[in-house]
Amino acid sequence: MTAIATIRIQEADFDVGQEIAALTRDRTDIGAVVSFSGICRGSENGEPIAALTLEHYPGMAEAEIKRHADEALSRWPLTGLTVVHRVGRITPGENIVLVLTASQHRQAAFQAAEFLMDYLKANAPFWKREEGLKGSSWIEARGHDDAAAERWTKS
Amino acid sequence: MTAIATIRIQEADFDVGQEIAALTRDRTDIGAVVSFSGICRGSENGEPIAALTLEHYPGMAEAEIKRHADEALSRWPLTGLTVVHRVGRITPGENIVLVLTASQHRQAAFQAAEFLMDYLKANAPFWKREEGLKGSSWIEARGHDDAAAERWTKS
Amino acid sequence: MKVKYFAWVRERVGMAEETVEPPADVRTVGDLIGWLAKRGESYAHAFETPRVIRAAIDHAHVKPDAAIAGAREIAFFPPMTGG
Amino acid sequence: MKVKYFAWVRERVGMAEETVEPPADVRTVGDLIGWLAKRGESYAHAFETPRVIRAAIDHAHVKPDAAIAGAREIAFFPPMTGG
Repeated sequence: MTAIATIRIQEADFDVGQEIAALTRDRTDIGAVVSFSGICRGSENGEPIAALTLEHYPGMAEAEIKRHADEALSRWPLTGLTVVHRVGRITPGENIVLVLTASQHRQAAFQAAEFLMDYLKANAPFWKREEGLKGSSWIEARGHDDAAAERWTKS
Repeated sequence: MTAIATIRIQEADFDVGQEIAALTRDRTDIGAVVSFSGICRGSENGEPIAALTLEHYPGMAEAEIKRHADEALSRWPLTGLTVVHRVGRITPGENIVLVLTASQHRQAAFQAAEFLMDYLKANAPFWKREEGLKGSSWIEARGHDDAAAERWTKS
Repeated sequence: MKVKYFAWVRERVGMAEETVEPPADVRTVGDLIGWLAKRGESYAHAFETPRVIRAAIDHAHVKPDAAIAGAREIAFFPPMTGG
Repeated sequence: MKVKYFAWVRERVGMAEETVEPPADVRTVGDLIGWLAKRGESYAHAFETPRVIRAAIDHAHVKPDAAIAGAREIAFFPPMTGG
Protein backbone atom coordinates (compact mmCIF):
# COMPACT_ATOMS: atom_id res chain seq x y z
CA MET A 1 0.00 0.00 0.00
CA THR A 2 1.11 3.54 -0.65
CA ALA A 3 1.90 5.92 2.20
CA ILE A 4 -0.63 8.75 2.35
CA ALA A 5 -0.35 12.18 3.96
CA THR A 6 -3.59 13.62 5.32
CA ILE A 7 -3.40 17.37 5.97
CA ARG A 8 -6.17 19.51 7.39
CA ILE A 9 -6.39 23.08 8.61
CA GLN A 10 -9.61 23.59 10.53
CA GLU A 11 -11.33 25.54 13.31
CA ALA A 12 -12.86 22.40 14.82
CA ASP A 13 -11.11 20.30 17.46
CA PHE A 14 -9.68 16.90 16.55
CA ASP A 15 -9.83 13.52 18.30
CA VAL A 16 -6.45 11.78 18.54
CA GLY A 17 -8.01 8.32 18.91
CA GLN A 18 -10.16 8.76 15.80
CA GLU A 19 -7.21 10.05 13.79
CA ILE A 20 -5.07 7.07 14.84
CA ALA A 21 -7.91 4.72 13.91
CA ALA A 22 -8.20 6.32 10.47
CA LEU A 23 -4.45 5.98 9.87
CA THR A 24 -4.22 2.32 10.93
CA ARG A 25 -7.58 0.89 9.81
CA ASP A 26 -7.40 -2.41 7.89
CA ARG A 27 -3.59 -2.45 7.89
CA THR A 28 -1.32 -5.05 9.47
CA ASP A 29 2.00 -3.60 8.31
CA ILE A 30 2.17 -0.89 11.00
CA GLY A 31 4.27 -1.56 14.08
CA ALA A 32 4.52 1.95 15.52
CA VAL A 33 2.30 5.03 15.70
CA VAL A 34 3.58 8.26 17.23
CA SER A 35 1.25 11.16 17.98
CA PHE A 36 2.16 14.67 19.01
CA SER A 37 -0.58 16.92 20.37
CA GLY A 38 0.21 20.58 20.89
CA ILE A 39 -2.05 22.06 23.56
CA CYS A 40 -2.83 25.67 24.54
CA ARG A 41 -1.27 26.42 27.93
CA GLY A 42 -2.80 28.74 30.52
CA SER A 43 0.24 30.99 30.66
CA GLU A 44 3.03 32.25 28.42
CA ASN A 45 6.31 33.33 30.04
CA GLY A 46 4.65 33.34 33.45
CA GLU A 47 1.75 35.59 32.38
CA PRO A 48 -1.75 34.05 32.41
CA ILE A 49 -3.54 34.01 29.08
CA ALA A 50 -7.26 33.79 28.36
CA ALA A 51 -6.94 32.43 24.82
CA LEU A 52 -4.84 32.22 21.69
CA THR A 53 -6.05 33.25 18.26
CA LEU A 54 -4.35 31.51 15.36
CA GLU A 55 -4.10 33.17 11.96
CA HIS A 56 -2.78 31.38 8.88
CA TYR A 57 -2.01 32.03 5.22
CA PRO A 58 -4.65 29.99 3.38
CA GLY A 59 -3.26 28.20 0.38
CA MET A 60 0.36 28.62 1.38
CA ALA A 61 -0.11 26.84 4.73
CA GLU A 62 -1.59 23.73 3.08
CA ALA A 63 1.02 23.75 0.30
CA GLU A 64 3.94 24.14 2.70
CA ILE A 65 2.73 21.42 5.07
CA LYS A 66 2.15 19.13 2.10
CA ARG A 67 5.68 19.76 0.85
CA HIS A 68 7.16 18.86 4.26
CA ALA A 69 4.85 15.86 4.65
CA ASP A 70 6.11 14.59 1.29
CA GLU A 71 9.67 15.16 2.44
CA ALA A 72 8.98 13.12 5.60
CA LEU A 73 7.49 10.31 3.48
CA SER A 74 10.60 10.27 1.31
CA ARG A 75 13.09 10.42 4.21
CA TRP A 76 11.57 7.78 6.47
CA PRO A 77 9.84 4.47 5.69
CA LEU A 78 6.39 5.61 6.83
CA THR A 79 3.11 3.88 6.09
CA GLY A 80 1.23 7.17 6.52
CA LEU A 81 1.02 10.47 8.37
CA THR A 82 -1.58 13.02 9.46
CA VAL A 83 -1.21 16.71 10.25
CA VAL A 84 -4.14 18.71 11.65
CA HIS A 85 -3.59 22.37 12.53
CA ARG A 86 -6.38 24.37 14.12
CA VAL A 87 -6.96 28.08 13.47
CA GLY A 88 -9.19 30.63 15.19
CA ARG A 89 -9.69 31.14 18.93
CA ILE A 90 -8.36 28.41 21.21
CA THR A 91 -8.59 28.47 25.02
CA PRO A 92 -6.18 26.92 27.57
CA GLY A 93 -6.35 23.13 27.65
CA GLU A 94 -7.62 22.90 24.06
CA ASN A 95 -5.73 21.21 21.23
CA ILE A 96 -3.81 23.34 18.72
CA VAL A 97 -2.00 20.90 16.46
CA LEU A 98 -1.72 17.16 15.82
CA VAL A 99 1.05 15.25 14.05
CA LEU A 100 0.64 11.49 13.61
CA THR A 101 3.16 9.18 11.99
CA ALA A 102 2.90 5.46 11.34
CA SER A 103 5.69 3.08 10.38
CA GLN A 104 6.85 -0.49 10.67
CA HIS A 105 9.49 0.63 13.17
CA ARG A 106 9.54 3.08 16.02
CA GLN A 107 12.61 5.15 15.12
CA ALA A 108 11.13 6.26 11.78
CA ALA A 109 7.82 7.21 13.41
CA PHE A 110 9.54 9.23 16.18
CA GLN A 111 11.95 11.02 13.86
CA ALA A 112 9.34 11.94 11.27
CA ALA A 113 7.00 13.32 13.97
CA GLU A 114 9.80 15.45 15.44
CA PHE A 115 10.82 16.67 12.00
CA LEU A 116 7.24 17.73 11.17
CA MET A 117 6.75 19.49 14.52
CA ASP A 118 10.06 21.35 14.25
CA TYR A 119 9.03 22.44 10.77
CA LEU A 120 5.54 23.55 11.85
CA LYS A 121 6.96 25.60 14.74
CA ALA A 122 9.56 27.45 12.70
CA ASN A 123 8.36 27.66 9.11
CA ALA A 124 4.66 26.97 8.63
CA PRO A 125 2.75 30.23 7.95
CA PHE A 126 0.72 30.43 11.17
CA TRP A 127 0.77 33.21 13.75
CA LYS A 128 -0.41 33.16 17.34
CA ARG A 129 -1.94 36.11 19.13
CA GLU A 130 -2.46 35.82 22.87
CA GLU A 131 -5.19 37.41 24.95
CA GLY A 132 -3.66 38.31 28.30
CA LEU A 133 -4.90 40.30 31.28
CA LYS A 134 -3.62 43.58 29.81
CA GLY A 135 -4.92 43.18 26.27
CA SER A 136 -3.71 41.05 23.42
CA SER A 137 -0.39 40.77 21.60
CA TRP A 138 1.36 38.66 18.98
CA ILE A 139 3.59 35.92 20.31
CA GLU A 140 7.21 36.41 19.28
CA ALA A 141 9.10 33.70 17.43
CA ARG A 142 11.75 31.87 19.44
CA GLY A 143 15.25 31.43 18.08
CA HIS A 144 15.51 27.89 19.40
CA ASP A 145 12.61 26.83 17.16
CA ASP A 146 14.68 27.92 14.15
CA ALA A 147 17.63 25.96 15.52
CA ALA A 148 15.44 22.88 16.03
CA ALA A 149 14.20 23.08 12.43
CA GLU A 150 17.72 23.65 11.12
CA ARG A 151 19.00 20.29 12.41
CA TRP A 152 16.97 18.45 9.73
CA THR A 153 18.62 20.33 6.86
CA LYS A 154 20.56 17.98 4.64
CA SER A 155 24.17 19.05 4.24
CA MET B 1 0.93 19.81 40.66
CA THR B 2 3.20 16.81 40.94
CA ALA B 3 4.11 14.70 37.95
CA ILE B 4 2.58 11.24 38.20
CA ALA B 5 3.58 8.00 36.47
CA THR B 6 0.71 5.62 35.72
CA ILE B 7 1.88 2.07 34.94
CA ARG B 8 -0.35 -0.84 34.02
CA ILE B 9 0.29 -4.36 32.75
CA GLN B 10 -2.94 -5.86 31.48
CA GLU B 11 -4.51 -8.31 29.05
CA ALA B 12 -7.17 -5.82 27.94
CA ASP B 13 -6.67 -3.38 25.08
CA PHE B 14 -6.20 0.33 25.79
CA ASP B 15 -7.68 3.46 24.22
CA VAL B 16 -5.09 6.13 23.38
CA GLY B 17 -7.66 8.93 23.42
CA GLN B 18 -8.91 7.98 26.89
CA GLU B 19 -5.38 7.68 28.24
CA ILE B 20 -4.48 11.13 26.88
CA ALA B 21 -7.66 12.57 28.41
CA ALA B 22 -6.78 11.04 31.79
CA LEU B 23 -3.27 12.51 31.65
CA THR B 24 -4.34 16.03 30.68
CA ARG B 25 -7.69 16.44 32.49
CA ASP B 26 -8.12 19.70 34.43
CA ARG B 27 -4.58 20.87 33.69
CA THR B 28 -3.55 23.98 31.75
CA ASP B 29 0.21 23.63 32.21
CA ILE B 30 0.65 21.01 29.46
CA GLY B 31 1.80 22.20 26.04
CA ALA B 32 2.80 18.88 24.49
CA VAL B 33 1.62 15.27 24.66
CA VAL B 34 3.48 12.52 22.82
CA SER B 35 2.03 9.04 22.45
CA PHE B 36 3.72 5.93 21.16
CA SER B 37 1.57 2.92 20.29
CA GLY B 38 3.31 -0.34 19.50
CA ILE B 39 1.12 -2.51 17.29
CA CYS B 40 1.29 -6.21 16.36
CA ARG B 41 2.29 -6.57 12.71
CA GLY B 42 1.05 -9.31 10.41
CA SER B 43 4.54 -10.55 9.60
CA GLU B 44 7.97 -10.85 11.20
CA ASN B 45 11.03 -10.96 8.94
CA GLY B 46 8.81 -11.57 5.94
CA GLU B 47 6.98 -14.55 7.49
CA PRO B 48 3.26 -14.13 8.17
CA ILE B 49 2.22 -14.50 11.80
CA ALA B 50 -1.18 -15.38 13.25
CA ALA B 51 -0.60 -13.90 16.68
CA LEU B 52 1.91 -12.99 19.37
CA THR B 53 1.76 -14.22 22.93
CA LEU B 54 3.39 -11.97 25.49
CA GLU B 55 4.79 -13.38 28.73
CA HIS B 56 6.09 -11.18 31.53
CA TYR B 57 7.72 -11.45 34.95
CA PRO B 58 4.99 -10.26 37.34
CA GLY B 59 6.35 -8.03 40.05
CA MET B 60 9.65 -7.36 38.35
CA ALA B 61 8.02 -5.92 35.22
CA GLU B 62 6.03 -3.36 37.20
CA ALA B 63 9.03 -2.50 39.43
CA GLU B 64 11.41 -2.09 36.50
CA ILE B 65 9.01 0.08 34.49
CA LYS B 66 8.35 2.19 37.58
CA ARG B 67 12.08 2.68 38.09
CA HIS B 68 12.52 3.86 34.50
CA ALA B 69 9.40 6.03 34.67
CA ASP B 70 10.84 7.73 37.75
CA GLU B 71 14.13 8.21 35.91
CA ALA B 72 12.25 9.84 33.01
CA LEU B 73 10.42 12.15 35.45
CA SER B 74 13.76 13.17 36.98
CA ARG B 75 15.57 13.69 33.65
CA TRP B 76 12.91 15.69 31.81
CA PRO B 77 10.44 18.34 33.02
CA LEU B 78 7.33 16.20 32.54
CA THR B 79 3.89 16.89 33.95
CA GLY B 80 3.06 13.18 33.81
CA LEU B 81 3.47 9.92 31.93
CA THR B 82 1.59 6.68 31.30
CA VAL B 83 2.90 3.24 30.34
CA VAL B 84 0.49 0.42 29.47
CA HIS B 85 1.92 -2.94 28.39
CA ARG B 86 -0.39 -5.72 27.32
CA VAL B 87 0.30 -9.43 27.94
CA GLY B 88 -1.36 -12.57 26.62
CA ARG B 89 -2.40 -13.33 23.04
CA ILE B 90 -2.43 -10.40 20.61
CA THR B 91 -3.37 -10.61 16.92
CA PRO B 92 -2.07 -8.50 14.01
CA GLY B 93 -3.38 -4.94 14.08
CA GLU B 94 -3.92 -4.99 17.84
CA ASN B 95 -2.12 -2.74 20.31
CA ILE B 96 0.81 -4.12 22.33
CA VAL B 97 2.21 -1.17 24.26
CA LEU B 98 1.47 2.49 24.96
CA VAL B 99 3.82 5.20 26.21
CA LEU B 100 2.40 8.67 26.84
CA THR B 101 4.38 11.68 28.01
CA ALA B 102 3.14 15.19 28.81
CA SER B 103 5.24 18.30 29.28
CA GLN B 104 5.20 22.05 28.85
CA HIS B 105 7.50 21.69 25.86
CA ARG B 106 7.72 19.26 22.98
CA GLN B 107 11.38 18.24 23.21
CA ALA B 108 10.99 16.84 26.74
CA ALA B 109 7.86 14.91 25.75
CA PHE B 110 9.53 13.41 22.65
CA GLN B 111 12.78 12.49 24.39
CA ALA B 112 11.12 10.91 27.43
CA ALA B 113 8.83 8.82 25.20
CA GLU B 114 11.79 7.58 23.13
CA PHE B 115 13.78 6.81 26.27
CA LEU B 116 10.92 4.76 27.75
CA MET B 117 10.33 2.84 24.51
CA ASP B 118 14.03 2.06 24.08
CA TYR B 119 14.07 0.81 27.65
CA LEU B 120 10.94 -1.33 27.23
CA LYS B 121 12.31 -2.93 24.05
CA ALA B 122 15.69 -3.87 25.49
CA ASN B 123 15.33 -4.30 29.24
CA ALA B 124 11.76 -4.74 30.48
CA PRO B 125 11.08 -8.40 31.40
CA PHE B 126 8.63 -9.29 28.63
CA TRP B 127 9.01 -12.01 26.02
CA LYS B 128 7.19 -12.43 22.73
CA ARG B 129 6.29 -15.76 21.20
CA GLU B 130 5.00 -15.74 17.63
CA GLU B 131 2.49 -18.14 16.09
CA GLY B 132 3.55 -18.64 12.49
CA LEU B 133 2.39 -21.00 9.78
CA LYS B 134 4.85 -23.70 10.85
CA GLY B 135 4.23 -23.61 14.57
CA SER B 136 5.27 -21.11 17.21
CA SER B 137 8.64 -19.81 18.34
CA TRP B 138 10.16 -17.21 20.65
CA ILE B 139 11.16 -13.96 18.96
CA GLU B 140 14.88 -13.28 19.23
CA ALA B 141 16.17 -10.07 20.77
CA ARG B 142 17.71 -7.61 18.33
CA GLY B 143 21.12 -6.10 18.99
CA HIS B 144 20.07 -2.69 17.75
CA ASP B 145 17.48 -2.46 20.53
CA ASP B 146 20.30 -2.79 23.05
CA ALA B 147 22.21 -0.09 21.18
CA ALA B 148 19.16 2.19 21.22
CA ALA B 149 18.75 1.73 24.97
CA GLU B 150 22.48 2.28 25.54
CA ARG B 151 22.41 5.82 24.14
CA TRP B 152 20.49 7.04 27.21
CA THR B 153 23.14 5.82 29.64
CA LYS B 154 24.67 8.72 31.51
CA SER B 155 28.44 8.78 31.11
CA MET C 1 0.65 42.16 -8.52
CA LYS C 2 -1.32 41.15 -5.44
CA VAL C 3 0.29 41.84 -2.07
CA LYS C 4 -0.93 40.13 1.13
CA TYR C 5 -0.18 40.96 4.74
CA PHE C 6 -0.47 38.74 7.81
CA ALA C 7 -0.44 39.06 11.62
CA TRP C 8 1.00 42.36 12.89
CA VAL C 9 2.15 43.40 9.41
CA ARG C 10 -1.53 43.23 8.34
CA GLU C 11 -2.64 45.15 11.44
CA ARG C 12 -0.05 47.90 10.94
CA VAL C 13 -0.67 48.30 7.20
CA GLY C 14 -4.38 48.29 7.97
CA MET C 15 -5.47 45.83 5.30
CA ALA C 16 -5.13 42.15 4.43
CA GLU C 17 -4.37 42.56 0.72
CA GLU C 18 -4.13 45.03 -2.11
CA THR C 19 -2.96 45.21 -5.71
CA VAL C 20 0.12 47.34 -6.40
CA GLU C 21 2.03 48.43 -9.50
CA PRO C 22 5.60 49.20 -8.42
CA PRO C 23 7.91 50.99 -10.87
CA ALA C 24 10.36 48.98 -12.99
CA ASP C 25 13.37 49.68 -10.75
CA VAL C 26 11.71 47.72 -7.92
CA ARG C 27 13.24 44.37 -8.80
CA THR C 28 13.57 42.35 -5.56
CA VAL C 29 11.53 41.58 -2.48
CA GLY C 30 13.83 43.92 -0.55
CA ASP C 31 13.21 46.71 -3.11
CA LEU C 32 9.47 46.15 -2.75
CA ILE C 33 9.66 46.45 1.05
CA GLY C 34 11.54 49.74 0.66
CA TRP C 35 9.01 51.03 -1.87
CA LEU C 36 6.00 49.98 0.26
CA ALA C 37 7.54 51.60 3.36
CA LYS C 38 7.38 54.99 1.61
CA ARG C 39 3.64 54.78 0.87
CA GLY C 40 2.57 56.31 4.17
CA GLU C 41 2.84 56.18 7.93
CA SER C 42 1.04 52.86 8.37
CA TYR C 43 3.40 51.23 5.84
CA ALA C 44 6.44 52.89 7.38
CA HIS C 45 5.40 51.45 10.75
CA ALA C 46 4.75 47.96 9.33
CA PHE C 47 8.13 47.82 7.58
CA GLU C 48 10.23 49.82 10.05
CA THR C 49 12.48 46.79 10.79
CA PRO C 50 12.91 45.04 7.43
CA ARG C 51 15.11 42.26 8.86
CA VAL C 52 12.20 40.79 10.87
CA ILE C 53 9.85 40.76 7.86
CA ARG C 54 9.41 37.38 6.13
CA ALA C 55 8.20 37.14 2.53
CA ALA C 56 6.67 34.55 0.23
CA ILE C 57 6.21 34.64 -3.54
CA ASP C 58 3.35 32.51 -4.85
CA HIS C 59 3.20 30.51 -1.59
CA ALA C 60 6.94 29.77 -1.28
CA HIS C 61 9.27 31.37 1.27
CA VAL C 62 11.82 33.71 -0.35
CA LYS C 63 14.79 35.84 0.75
CA PRO C 64 14.95 39.64 0.33
CA ASP C 65 17.14 39.30 -2.78
CA ALA C 66 14.51 37.21 -4.62
CA ALA C 67 13.35 38.75 -7.92
CA ILE C 68 9.69 39.75 -8.04
CA ALA C 69 9.38 39.58 -11.85
CA GLY C 70 6.49 37.31 -12.80
CA ALA C 71 5.12 37.05 -9.26
CA ARG C 72 1.34 36.80 -9.00
CA GLU C 73 1.13 37.10 -5.20
CA ILE C 74 3.68 38.40 -2.72
CA ALA C 75 3.05 38.08 1.02
CA PHE C 76 4.70 39.82 3.98
CA PHE C 77 4.48 38.59 7.56
CA PRO C 78 6.37 38.31 10.85
CA PRO C 79 8.38 35.18 11.81
CA MET C 80 6.00 32.23 12.06
CA THR C 81 4.70 31.01 15.43
CA GLY C 82 2.54 28.01 14.54
CA GLY C 83 2.63 24.47 15.80
CA MET D 1 15.91 -19.91 47.60
CA LYS D 2 13.16 -19.61 45.02
CA VAL D 3 14.21 -19.88 41.37
CA LYS D 4 11.94 -18.73 38.52
CA TYR D 5 12.21 -19.43 34.80
CA PHE D 6 10.65 -17.49 31.92
CA ALA D 7 10.02 -17.90 28.18
CA TRP D 8 12.11 -20.65 26.56
CA VAL D 9 14.17 -21.18 29.72
CA ARG D 10 10.90 -22.08 31.48
CA GLU D 11 9.84 -24.35 28.59
CA ARG D 12 13.16 -26.19 28.50
CA VAL D 13 13.43 -26.63 32.27
CA GLY D 14 9.82 -27.75 32.24
CA MET D 15 8.59 -25.68 35.16
CA ALA D 16 7.99 -22.04 36.06
CA GLU D 17 9.53 -22.06 39.52
CA GLU D 18 11.05 -24.25 42.18
CA THR D 19 12.90 -24.00 45.47
CA VAL D 20 16.54 -25.07 45.48
CA GLU D 21 19.24 -25.44 48.13
CA PRO D 22 22.60 -25.15 46.33
CA PRO D 23 25.77 -26.08 48.25
CA ALA D 24 27.87 -23.36 49.90
CA ASP D 25 30.44 -23.21 47.08
CA VAL D 26 27.75 -21.91 44.69
CA ARG D 27 28.36 -18.24 45.36
CA THR D 28 27.47 -16.31 42.19
CA VAL D 29 24.72 -16.29 39.58
CA GLY D 30 27.19 -17.90 37.19
CA ASP D 31 27.94 -20.64 39.73
CA LEU D 32 24.21 -21.25 40.13
CA ILE D 33 23.73 -21.60 36.35
CA GLY D 34 26.56 -24.18 36.29
CA TRP D 35 25.06 -26.08 39.23
CA LEU D 36 21.52 -26.05 37.76
CA ALA D 37 22.85 -27.23 34.35
CA LYS D 38 24.05 -30.44 36.01
CA ARG D 39 20.66 -31.34 37.48
CA GLY D 40 19.46 -33.21 34.38
CA GLU D 41 18.93 -33.13 30.66
CA SER D 42 16.17 -30.52 30.68
CA TYR D 43 18.38 -28.18 32.74
CA ALA D 44 21.42 -28.89 30.57
CA HIS D 45 19.36 -27.91 27.51
CA ALA D 46 17.99 -24.76 29.14
CA PHE D 47 21.45 -23.56 30.23
CA GLU D 48 23.52 -24.91 27.33
CA THR D 49 24.55 -21.39 26.24
CA PRO D 50 25.10 -19.49 29.51
CA ARG D 51 26.04 -16.22 27.78
CA VAL D 52 22.51 -15.73 26.40
CA ILE D 53 20.88 -16.30 29.81
CA ARG D 54 19.80 -13.18 31.67
CA ALA D 55 19.30 -13.17 35.44
CA ALA D 56 17.54 -11.09 38.08
CA ILE D 57 17.87 -11.21 41.85
CA ASP D 58 14.84 -9.99 43.76
CA HIS D 59 13.44 -8.24 40.63
CA ALA D 60 16.66 -6.43 39.65
CA HIS D 61 18.82 -7.32 36.64
CA VAL D 62 22.22 -8.74 37.66
CA LYS D 63 25.40 -9.92 35.93
CA PRO D 64 26.78 -13.50 36.19
CA ASP D 65 29.32 -12.43 38.83
CA ALA D 66 26.62 -11.15 41.21
CA ALA D 67 26.64 -12.87 44.63
CA ILE D 68 23.55 -14.90 45.43
CA ALA D 69 23.96 -14.71 49.23
CA GLY D 70 20.74 -13.42 50.81
CA ALA D 71 18.70 -13.64 47.61
CA ARG D 72 15.04 -14.56 48.09
CA GLU D 73 14.19 -15.02 44.42
CA ILE D 74 16.48 -15.58 41.45
CA ALA D 75 15.07 -15.58 37.91
CA PHE D 76 16.58 -16.85 34.65
CA PHE D 77 15.28 -15.84 31.22
CA PRO D 78 16.32 -15.10 27.62
CA PRO D 79 17.07 -11.57 26.38
CA MET D 80 13.92 -9.46 26.68
CA THR D 81 11.69 -8.78 23.65
CA GLY D 82 8.96 -6.54 25.06
CA GLY D 83 7.70 -3.16 23.87
